[in-house]
Amino acid sequence: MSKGPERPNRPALSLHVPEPNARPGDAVDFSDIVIPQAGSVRRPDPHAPAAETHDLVATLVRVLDEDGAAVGPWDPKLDPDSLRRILRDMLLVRIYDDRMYRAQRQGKTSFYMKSTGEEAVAVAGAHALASDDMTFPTYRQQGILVARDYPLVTMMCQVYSNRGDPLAGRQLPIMYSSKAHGFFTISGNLATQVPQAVGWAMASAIKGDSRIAAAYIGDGSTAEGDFHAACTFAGVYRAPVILNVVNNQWAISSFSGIAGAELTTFAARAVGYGIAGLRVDGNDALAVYAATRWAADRARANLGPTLIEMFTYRVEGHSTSDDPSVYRPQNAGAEWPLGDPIQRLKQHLLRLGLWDEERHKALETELAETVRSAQKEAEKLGTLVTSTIDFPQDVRTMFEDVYAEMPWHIREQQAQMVAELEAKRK
Amino acid sequence: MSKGPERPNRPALSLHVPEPNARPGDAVDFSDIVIPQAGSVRRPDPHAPAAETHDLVATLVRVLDEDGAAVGPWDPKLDPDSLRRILRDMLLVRIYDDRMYRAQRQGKTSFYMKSTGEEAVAVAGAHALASDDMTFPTYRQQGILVARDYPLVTMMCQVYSNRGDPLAGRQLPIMYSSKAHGFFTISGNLATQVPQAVGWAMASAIKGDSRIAAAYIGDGSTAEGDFHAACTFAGVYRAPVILNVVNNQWAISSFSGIAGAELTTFAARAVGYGIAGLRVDGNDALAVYAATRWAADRARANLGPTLIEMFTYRVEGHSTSDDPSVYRPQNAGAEWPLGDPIQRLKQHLLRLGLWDEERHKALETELAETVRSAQKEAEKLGTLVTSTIDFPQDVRTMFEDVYAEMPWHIREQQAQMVAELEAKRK
Amino acid sequence: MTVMNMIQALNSAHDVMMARDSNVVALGEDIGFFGGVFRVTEGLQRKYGRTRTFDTPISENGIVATAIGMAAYGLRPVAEIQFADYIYPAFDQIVSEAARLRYRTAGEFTLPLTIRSPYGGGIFGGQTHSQSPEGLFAHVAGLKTVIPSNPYDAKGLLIAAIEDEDPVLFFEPKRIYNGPFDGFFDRPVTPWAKHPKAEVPDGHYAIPLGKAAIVREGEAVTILAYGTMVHVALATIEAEGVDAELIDLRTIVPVDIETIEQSVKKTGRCVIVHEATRTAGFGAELSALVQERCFHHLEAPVQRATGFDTPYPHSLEWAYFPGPIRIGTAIRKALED
Amino acid sequence: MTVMNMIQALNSAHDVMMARDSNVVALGEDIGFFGGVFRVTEGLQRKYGRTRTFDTPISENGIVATAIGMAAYGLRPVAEIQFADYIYPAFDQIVSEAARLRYRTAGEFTLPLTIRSPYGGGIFGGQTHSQSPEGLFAHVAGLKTVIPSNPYDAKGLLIAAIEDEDPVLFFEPKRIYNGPFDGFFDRPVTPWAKHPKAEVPDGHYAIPLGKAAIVREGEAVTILAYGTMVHVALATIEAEGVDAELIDLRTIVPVDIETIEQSVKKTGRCVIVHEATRTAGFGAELSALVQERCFHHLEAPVQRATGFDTPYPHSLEWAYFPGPIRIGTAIRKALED
Ligand SMILES: Cc1ncc(C[n+]2csc(CCOP(=O)(O)OP(=O)(O)O)c2C)c(N)n1
Ligand SMILES: Cc1ncc(C[n+]2csc(CCOP(=O)(O)OP(=O)(O)O)c2C)c(N)n1
Ligand SMILES: [Mg+2]
Ligand SMILES: [Mg+2]
Repeated sequence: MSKGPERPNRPALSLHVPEPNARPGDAVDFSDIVIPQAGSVRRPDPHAPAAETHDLVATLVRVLDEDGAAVGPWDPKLDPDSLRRILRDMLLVRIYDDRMYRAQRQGKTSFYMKSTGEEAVAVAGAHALASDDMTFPTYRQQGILVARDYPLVTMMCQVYSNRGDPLAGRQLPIMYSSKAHGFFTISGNLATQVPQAVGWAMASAIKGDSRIAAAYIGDGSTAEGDFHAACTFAGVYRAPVILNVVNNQWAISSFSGIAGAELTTFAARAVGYGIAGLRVDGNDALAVYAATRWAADRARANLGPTLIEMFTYRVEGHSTSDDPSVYRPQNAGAEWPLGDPIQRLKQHLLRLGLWDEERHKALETELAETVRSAQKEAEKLGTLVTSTIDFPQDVRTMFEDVYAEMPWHIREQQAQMVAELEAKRK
Repeated sequence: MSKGPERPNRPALSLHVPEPNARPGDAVDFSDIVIPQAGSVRRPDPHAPAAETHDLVATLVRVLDEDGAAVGPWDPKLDPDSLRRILRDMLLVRIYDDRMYRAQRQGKTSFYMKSTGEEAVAVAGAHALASDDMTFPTYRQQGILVARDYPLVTMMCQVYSNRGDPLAGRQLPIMYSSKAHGFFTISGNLATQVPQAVGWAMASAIKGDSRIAAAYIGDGSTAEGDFHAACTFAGVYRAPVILNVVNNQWAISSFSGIAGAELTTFAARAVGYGIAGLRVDGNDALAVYAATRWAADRARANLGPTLIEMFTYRVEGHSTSDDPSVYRPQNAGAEWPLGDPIQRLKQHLLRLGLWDEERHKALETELAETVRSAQKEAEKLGTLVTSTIDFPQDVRTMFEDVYAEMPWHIREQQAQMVAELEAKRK
Repeated sequence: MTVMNMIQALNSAHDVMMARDSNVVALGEDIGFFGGVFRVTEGLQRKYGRTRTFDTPISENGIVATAIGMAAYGLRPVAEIQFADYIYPAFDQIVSEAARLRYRTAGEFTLPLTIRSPYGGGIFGGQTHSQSPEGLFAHVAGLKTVIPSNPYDAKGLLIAAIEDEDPVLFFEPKRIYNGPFDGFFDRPVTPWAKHPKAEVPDGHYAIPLGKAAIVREGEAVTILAYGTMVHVALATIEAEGVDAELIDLRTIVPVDIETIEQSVKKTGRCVIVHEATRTAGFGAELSALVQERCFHHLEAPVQRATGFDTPYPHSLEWAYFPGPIRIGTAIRKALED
Repeated sequence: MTVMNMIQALNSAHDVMMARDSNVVALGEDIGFFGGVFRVTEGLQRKYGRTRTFDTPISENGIVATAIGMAAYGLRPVAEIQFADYIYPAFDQIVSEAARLRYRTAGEFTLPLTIRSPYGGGIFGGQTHSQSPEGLFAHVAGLKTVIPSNPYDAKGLLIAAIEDEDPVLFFEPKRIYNGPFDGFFDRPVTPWAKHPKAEVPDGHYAIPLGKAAIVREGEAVTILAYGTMVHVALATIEAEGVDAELIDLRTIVPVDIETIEQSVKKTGRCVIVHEATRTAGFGAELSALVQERCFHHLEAPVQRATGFDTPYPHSLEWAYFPGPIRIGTAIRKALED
């Protein structure tokens, strides 16, 4: 191998490996985060050519200002009930997350993932869609289920893999699925759902249906080939789909620079594919709502996909298996300059006189109670069993749904399993 | 499934499927091709931030004007010998292609692919690189081998899969490989070489080497996940690599609209990844040279990758297995408005008085003779045998190079094959 | 009844299903206006419109992923992968998604998805136009894998695959698209016209998945094959003059174990033939199944006649291809002792 | 000598090789500063710098593709795929590129590339953190596949893999990273400390690829296993009180046929154990090989004790896992008649 030195006229190359600006022990440093004034970003006509959105990929659509006022062209002007509903759903998600996180720590299940700080992305986004639009979420959009009134007890049963789990205990906790609620089955394989969402949207268009699709993907996962396929197909066929990149700036221990954030925004990918793109303050429920509605209107008008970067921050660990304090400063989440989505919407409601501290306290207590009683209900149906053979599910169910009809070899294996269990029971 | 009609308030969606503006029987229509004046596009400093190139992705870097004059900031100002060498190499590639195409038609091999009309991309690009820079080509960059003086006879032996084939007859014709000539083994699987080129470039940077890599990919192949991986990794690690998208506007029977060209240029992908991007008249050898050199200088300065769209046209069929007249107008190639790369460089040389028709004729005759005699040489070593067992290679070689050392099971199979052959010979 | 080659039969299967069910759509590289590099989808776009038969970007991953989304919506997509050698970029979507969707949702989402792809050698396509990847998919629970060997089966099996509620991989032996190939590459090729199985009904009919066909009854040895190899095996049987029973598996997962077991228990000997590389190929599973279930009937070791554990070399195609000599040798071994 | 668990042993293998050879680099998701989700690469970035151990974007395809480019340049990359369940996006680069590069260039380009990945169940990771895909790679000519079962072997085999001139898939049984697991999930887990194979030399040593280890000698039946299953099989042998010979394959391709043949010819009986789904798994190849080569010595059908042909269900993990009962049943069957 020839080295630089051998060619004095050609300098030696060196590899650049991105590194975050703060590691454990360092002070948190968000000084590089550029935050435009709320209300300062123009709102193009949803029917405008994609190119007219391309200056928006380098800024941030924001509605709620520092004082909680809704300002500028993106203000969705929601009615009081809608505002309170979104606040309530976000609060419920957070309380639910805390509860289930604790349940995992108590050994009631194997795994859990919170969406703390990212509640607005799922909740406000879901409320901006029609209830029958199809969502293709990641494991951090449990807020969609809450916004669509999916039963808490059933969510918990899934987390516990118990007798009430509609997925028969087959999926890892938080990998919910509900066709009835327009919530596509969550995959353990990152990014796969995004081109599937595009295909679903293409099918809706092929059939002359009016439902659109909304896909979600994390910043880190945008590196997968699936994301590229999704953007390519969505653009080529003008699929009625919203591609949400939830940029919470971390992928387990890797900061978003490893996914390309040192170079440009994730919203900028839209420019590369020639599709509409928006970059949104993901902790601003009203901005999330407005951008989602904008993209939905565009899709319904047959003008194709919109890529929306929801700029937010992963306040807690990646999952119950993760301890962020070993790779980033302790209190990073608390210092995130764009604040907390729940606090910000609450402040807005307070400012409008549509809310007060008492009602907030009361709501918190009520929701905590709702979650607590749901948990009781769910636990009546069992929690995850890991060290006995008193399985929550009948072992025979393990062999069902591999195919519509059970083929001979799986039937033989089912019989074998039943025999094993009898042997074990003796 | 709910259909549009059931929701009068929501319009029925419909799917957009791109379709070229002319099919067989229609008149060729290139009216939508926007061609900026040669010399009209500015040339940023190769050390400038990537963003300063992003207006260039929507135009065309052109040097040779309609009269064959080299104009504007991108003129590489090549000396007469270099100009004549590039002309000669392009001419040789074309004559070689014609010859090998005919050889396939004569049944001397199974398959062939021409690069007619695209010779400048490979030839001028190769001359703009250092001879030891590593190229990761597709099957349409045979011009790189010619530019790097790879023996014609050896190329032909590969096409014939004969005894002189350095690849032991294992690869489909035109899938050349030569480490010594910085020509990475061509893969039958599209796009795979592009992220490999990025990895090679990363390795060069890791080792403090000074060699850079240049990858090539077709317009259609940019849809593969490999292309996304290449752009992502190249950007993140600022790999010293040039990513050439050779947009000849067709992918077998699919026009570039199926790859996304209705929406934006392929060069625009650079904007999405935040890397440098250029869009170049691929039939203008001087523009190709200048853009390649610009990107090479940038890479050598550790400023990372450049994505270059080489805008050209596939004048002939995809391969010997293809008949373009069934999916596009007959004479499409001849009418391509950006002309023929050989004619254009010839015109430039004539204009400068560095060339004349006699010398051109003489060169054509000389190169035709070179190719003819090379073919004689090559055919002495055999042509592809398809219907006898007089294989060009010793069958035992079939089992070599699967691993560095032959494991027991392959050795057993080798013995079995030898026995089979003896049986067959009787 | 019309005499069809395999391409025409497969085209007819699409046509019949697209006419019967507006949810059937076809997608893939070059399959629209052009009708596919092997012309299997010729005329469908003209007949059913551009939104039901269309070209895709060159992304096998995107083809399968979007087809999964379409199937989850309620369509019955038929996706073409231009060559089986190019199915690997879609491998994750097939094995992690398509294969598991019904299971992980306890039946809430299902995938009536067919993935068609030409496979196998014999056309001097070199390493990347000749592969037989069926064994890889056989290992993945949730997938069915079908491989026809003649026009009649091709149409009936493809219709069954499209009507199936689960994802089906449908591999088409490209070497016999235009005529049966008996493995004697030095002899002239015969067209399908001369073959009884080229008589294909014009309308709808389905051949159930999971059912093998006994191509030739015999007492001396059982030969298990599928795709192109059915014809090569038959020619070898005749050349060797052995009273072999030849079984065309047609579906490899789920495999028709009854037919296999009955035959081997009758003959006491078994030869397995496939073109794919030998190690951990589907022939290994067949060998394991046969010896597990017929052990006490076996009079000789189950033999495998397969492709070698190397890539498919361009110039040595016929040395790689498991032709009459390799199969004949295996048969003779199976008949020894 | 130091007592190490498998994670420490694997980390030590990296350390030794990176110190010896500046061409050895490690890449993968979260492997840099963090040291990997299972901490196998902990401390390497600090010690060898960010350009020799670094995080990658979440693209398994990109990880393997760039590693191939690095290896073609002359480096010896060690790529981590965070879970074997996530190796499929890289499948094309592995089987179409890495496996064939030497062959298609007649040795001009070679790939000293190691792809490491934790595999297997036993940690309640559900369908997508529990898979055993080794059988898929065993079918692809040009790849070697290695699976260690203890710290000593893990280090020696990983060093051999990194030093190997060809691409090696190195699957690490994640269930036994921290301690051997005998399959009795209702008993307390034991740490590696108590296990003789936890005594690991601190320096360089290599265990040749393609060589199995006889874990326990016996006369009654031969048991073939690898990875976690070696420990489960051993515990079962003890529980059943049979005089079984237990062979830890360690490398599945190329497999150590001599050791297998010798043993089965001695015992006349054979049981194959793996966690992967049964159909067309590597057990099928082993079964086929054994009956092809030891047919006249076999006194009973070769048995397979494996995972079932379903995805790995979260809550029924222990029903899926091939534990002592399933293996015991197979052993008893093999000892019948
Ligand atoms: C294909 C695949 N590769 C790797 C993983 C392991 N993994 C699970 S989550 C995760 C990080 C994802 O980060 P991001 O996309 O930013 O989503 P976030 O967790 O931040 O919401 C990784 C690498 C996986 N689940 N699937
Ligand atoms: C992964 C893969 N998919 C499909 C093919 C079949 N195929 C060979 S060339 C080709 C078209 C490529 O078009 P483009 O990338 O524009 O390159 P061009 O032929 O125009 O130079 C296709 C689809 C392949 N070789 N590899
Ligand atoms: Mg993230
Ligand atoms: Mg092209």
